[in-house]
Amino acid sequence: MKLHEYQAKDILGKSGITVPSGQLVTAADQATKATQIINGPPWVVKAQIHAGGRGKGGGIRLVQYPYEVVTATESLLGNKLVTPQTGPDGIVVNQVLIEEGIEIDREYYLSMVVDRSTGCPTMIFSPAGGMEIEETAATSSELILKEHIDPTAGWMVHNARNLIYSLDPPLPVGAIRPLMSVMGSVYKIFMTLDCTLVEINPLAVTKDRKVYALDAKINIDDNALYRHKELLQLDDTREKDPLEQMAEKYHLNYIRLEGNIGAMVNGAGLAMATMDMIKMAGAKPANFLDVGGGASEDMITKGVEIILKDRRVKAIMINIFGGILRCDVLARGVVAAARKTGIRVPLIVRMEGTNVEEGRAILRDSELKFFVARDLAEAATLVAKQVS
Amino acid sequence: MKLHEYQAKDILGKSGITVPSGQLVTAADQATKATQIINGPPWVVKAQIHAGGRGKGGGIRLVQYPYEVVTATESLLGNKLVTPQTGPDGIVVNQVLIEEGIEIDREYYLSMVVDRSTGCPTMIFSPAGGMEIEETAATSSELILKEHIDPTAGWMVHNARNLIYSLDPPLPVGAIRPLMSVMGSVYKIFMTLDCTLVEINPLAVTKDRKVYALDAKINIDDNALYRHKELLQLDDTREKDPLEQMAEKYHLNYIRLEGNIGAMVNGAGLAMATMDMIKMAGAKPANFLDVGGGASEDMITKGVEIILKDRRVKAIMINIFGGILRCDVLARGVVAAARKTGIRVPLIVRMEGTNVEEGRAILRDSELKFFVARDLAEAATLVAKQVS
Amino acid sequence: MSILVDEHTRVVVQGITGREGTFHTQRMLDYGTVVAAGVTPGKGGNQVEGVPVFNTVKQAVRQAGVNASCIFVPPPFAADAIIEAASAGLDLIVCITEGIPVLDMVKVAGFLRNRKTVLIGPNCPGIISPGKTKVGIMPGPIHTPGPMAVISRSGTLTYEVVDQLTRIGLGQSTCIGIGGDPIIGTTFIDHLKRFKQDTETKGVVMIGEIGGTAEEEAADYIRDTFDKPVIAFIAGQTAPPGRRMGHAGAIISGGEGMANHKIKALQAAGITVAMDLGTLGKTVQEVMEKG
Amino acid sequence: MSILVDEHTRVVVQGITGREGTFHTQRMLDYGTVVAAGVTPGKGGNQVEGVPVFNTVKQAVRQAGVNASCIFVPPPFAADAIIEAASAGLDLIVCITEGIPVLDMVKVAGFLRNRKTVLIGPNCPGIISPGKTKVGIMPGPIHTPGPMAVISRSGTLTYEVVDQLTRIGLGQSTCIGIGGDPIIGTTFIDHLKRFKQDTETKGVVMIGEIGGTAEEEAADYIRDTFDKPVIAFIAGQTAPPGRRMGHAGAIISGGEGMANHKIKALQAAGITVAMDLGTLGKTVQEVMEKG
Repeated sequence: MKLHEYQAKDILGKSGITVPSGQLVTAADQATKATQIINGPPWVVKAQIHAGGRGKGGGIRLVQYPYEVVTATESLLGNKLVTPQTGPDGIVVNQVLIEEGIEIDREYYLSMVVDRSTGCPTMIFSPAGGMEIEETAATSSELILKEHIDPTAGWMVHNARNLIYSLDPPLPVGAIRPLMSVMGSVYKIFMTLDCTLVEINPLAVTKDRKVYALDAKINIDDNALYRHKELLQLDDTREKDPLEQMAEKYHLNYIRLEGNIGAMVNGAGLAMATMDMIKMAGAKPANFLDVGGGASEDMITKGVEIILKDRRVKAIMINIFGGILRCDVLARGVVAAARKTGIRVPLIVRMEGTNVEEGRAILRDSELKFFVARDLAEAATLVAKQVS
Repeated sequence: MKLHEYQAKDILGKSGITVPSGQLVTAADQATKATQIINGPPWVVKAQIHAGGRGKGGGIRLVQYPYEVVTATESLLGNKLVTPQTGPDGIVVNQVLIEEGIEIDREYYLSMVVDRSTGCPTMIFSPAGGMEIEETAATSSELILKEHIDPTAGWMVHNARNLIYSLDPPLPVGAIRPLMSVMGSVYKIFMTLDCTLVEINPLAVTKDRKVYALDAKINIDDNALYRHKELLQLDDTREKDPLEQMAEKYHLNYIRLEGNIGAMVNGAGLAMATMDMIKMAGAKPANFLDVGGGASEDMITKGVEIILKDRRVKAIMINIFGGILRCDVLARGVVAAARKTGIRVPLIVRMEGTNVEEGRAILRDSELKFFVARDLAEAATLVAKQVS
Repeated sequence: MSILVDEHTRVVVQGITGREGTFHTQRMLDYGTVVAAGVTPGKGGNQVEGVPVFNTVKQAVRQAGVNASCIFVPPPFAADAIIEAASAGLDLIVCITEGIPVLDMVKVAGFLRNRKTVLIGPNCPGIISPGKTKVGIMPGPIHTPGPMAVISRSGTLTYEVVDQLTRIGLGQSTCIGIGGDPIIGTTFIDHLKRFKQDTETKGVVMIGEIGGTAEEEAADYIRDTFDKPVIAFIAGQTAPPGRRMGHAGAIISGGEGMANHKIKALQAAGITVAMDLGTLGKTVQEVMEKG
Repeated sequence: MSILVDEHTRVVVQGITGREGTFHTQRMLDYGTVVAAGVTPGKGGNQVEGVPVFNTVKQAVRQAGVNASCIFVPPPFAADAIIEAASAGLDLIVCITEGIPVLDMVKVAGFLRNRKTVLIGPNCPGIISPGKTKVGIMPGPIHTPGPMAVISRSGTLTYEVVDQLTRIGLGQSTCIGIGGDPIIGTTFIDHLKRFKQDTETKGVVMIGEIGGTAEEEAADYIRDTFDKPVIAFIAGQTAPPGRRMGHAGAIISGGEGMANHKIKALQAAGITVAMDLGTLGKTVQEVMEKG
């Protein structure tokens, strides 16, 4: 789950990290009032969408006059913002954050993630503030400082010192203590809220050695949301694909893609490999759909329905290697979907494993039209043929 | 630092552990009002002193009528209570806790300490509730269940299960969840408040499967008090020896004993060994006093003064093996004490190590009367001679 | 020979009274696995498929002499189950559970570091030494004893590969699903080291996918020290960046974890990478025949 | 030979700019110890007694090649300093600091378990191999090289004993103050195992005190496996129960930790226990002469 900048800043602020004072507005007529409450000029007007790269897409405006705050807000709200991360369609801006402008002396980058190789929460710190960290990694990786936090010890002050005293040129002395405190808070937020990412970029140091979080990202581990009920209300689903939302409701792993071959597979690895095969056969997958190991007949039915709701889909490939998921359950689910909504496109079925004979019999005995592929290679070829 | 029962129960209660409702009274006329607020009969009237074994000393009274609550309170307040742990002089009772009586179905023992051998916080659980754990250890150690908590993992639910499912006869099913929760809270209190002991004894299970902490002890690690300023106000110093309190103020490790030979030593081990030598020479140490490694001249002076405030002291033995503490600093401190208050008893000095010559010279050049011992053996003999 | 498990493996199933626990206990027993105990707190004294149930792993160790665990408990309790099993001194833990919070696994990984207990998974199908024992949920019948080791981040994709191997007559020494989560108990390299020592194993099939850098690290290890043929397959060449493809660990993020990058690293290390899953079995056969 | 330290030991002093840190850095340098670096956060770039000061232990390792640390930082920061030193990969950490909260040491001990770093202390005088190096605060001149190992929970009491040994001509291989706290990095047994392997060491003087059961455990170990003469001394025969005698670890509690019990256990293991500190040196001499 991704939080918006304003939500992330709210969490940082409550943990004692200094953030610019700001106001969230959802209608342009709230903007004038915001300029009266918030220190300025200058003001910063920031589109609240989940995608990054907002600056490059015109989603962040630095303005000097109250009327500019209003016009900037107006031009953002309700319109689509296209950034390097939104895709060409862009995302509709529903909320705008108006903030006081902070005079920056130096900018840094600070984030916390779990490092997969070491299995440790890892703080990343860089003097290349304001830049995307991937960019810094690609162009000047020596500017990226990492500190692995041993989970058996937790955060300790020397972790902060290892990062701060590696800076060259050094951090202004007056900023050392505030930054240490920010780092400790970031760790605490990360661990307490089950984050997968806490990112402050830029982290600004002012002339008077205050340390500000000027932009912030927080992502939460979906698997841990059950113990953070208070965070659920922060989920802004308006940017999500409606089919993906529907799939989520039925506990199906569905991701919508650009192609025209629907795919239903059990197992994430096999699902990815099936997508790859469709591509190699000359077609394009319309979706990733892993129905998982424990799928019920009903989930299979729902899966077929969701695939078909995507009007671009011209054929469906079902690839099941029965393990926990039995082939007969799959077959029954597909037949039920056909009865319920009809299946308007060719269906290519490839099944192996547990109860495969029963599964094939159920399909055979149904009024369903489908192709049975002997193996994966044939399945892919059959699919490509349907759409060529 | 030791907490009183009522203070410990307050902490347990705030952590979600069920404790009997109760009221602290410091004057007998508050007792009647207490009986009106607190469920009863029966009531339990409990003397609040730091020593254990109160039951055996008559410090805990179970009564049936309000007037008995008052008379029990009256008979305790302001009087000395002698228990197996107070010593023959007893301790004055300044506070009494009046509680609702709970009908007990089963009694258990639950505590948490740091196990020195493994270095792990360790939960101790026993079906022998209400008995001193040392007694159980001596008579039926098989009834003592221990669970070491790996500090790198912290408390986990299976720690509770390992204890609870080792009980034979088993815990009543309905009490399992509440007890698990109590155990988790005890661990949390122990770690959060830097305890050296959290003890609930007895931990009672009622017929309706509620779990009550009927008595509670909490000791706090003195070395960690700097990070628990909120606990400092709970320190009831009225039971402490006044000389020990004075020594504490000057950061001197002083413990008052029963003998008549004052001792001043640097280093705890050497101080204990010096006490042992005094005893072997046929005398008795009046105190333990370790002036420590970093003692200043002023601390030495204060140390001599405190030793002399104990009127039983008939001779003083100073045993210094100069390391960090230089012999000349020691000597100057002793001389200053002599000038300030006079030294009315024979002084035996044994010095070795850093700056020993300067130290001896300072003593020699002072108007102080003292004996210099060539070695430890001679020092002990000299001391014993002074008091025989 | 085989690695980590064999006919002496005595399994405790944690979460044995749950739906999946019971189902797969039956399947393991069918396969010949010695399931000597089950654990479900509060259900001690019962039996599941004839297997005695205990309240704690400690009791299962003491009374049933188990040395390996297979964990089916739900995600919120899985970290506790793993640490309980490790604390009880088990040699091997296979955690099937999918959906464990990442920070729970961070804690588990920290706890297990420098301990003797080997954790496979979580979010994995387990481990099987065909003809000897299986500790996990993979379909037994598709496996057959033989010279190929299989290490995989995936479940069904592995079954697919094993099935192809068996059909063309290439049996397996040991097949391990290391799990699809970002933090897992053991990686490709951990098991490659074991297979290096295993005289029965003549070659390794390594099945990776997008996300992380485990395949790249394995490529380095293989180039530098591994002396048996390795055939690799990487799933997710068409996966878009920034999206979690089913497995919590299958995500391209921060420019890291792309299939192409992994394939290049493996090829640069001299490893044959099968590009077509449909003919992977044949590719393995060709490489093994070359020797 | 000697254990743990010798002329190749390169020491970093953590807290070098503090009063005690500076004082003992000078003393160690005087003794011939290679103090190659100091650490005080924020003071990097300075020098103390000619020793370069760094901001972090990592920098000291990288730039001064240190392999051991001597810690003088105040109690609230000591656990951080120990874990910093261990994380930086040092082989040996000597922590002088007294008054560290017990739960801080619980955390440190948990962190160090199964790691290669050896921690001596806290609340200890350190370690010395006479004539080679000292890492700690003991007065150097009372020591002389020779066959006796000394392991002690105490500080000045150890100096007293060493002084007696030196005066009667019994030099020391290595003397270690393991510390007076309830939770310490290494115990009697840890070092006995090392002294067992050390050919220079012909006998061991073990100085215990009330509190805990470390002496009893050592007695068992010595009886079962240690093959050199051991002479023990236990301080605190007159100590009252329930009182902390200076050292945080010197307390008789719960019927555990009494001097008599320790003495009996040691004697039962065939160990000579000196009852009189004044003549301990002589007792050692007699035992060593008997061989």
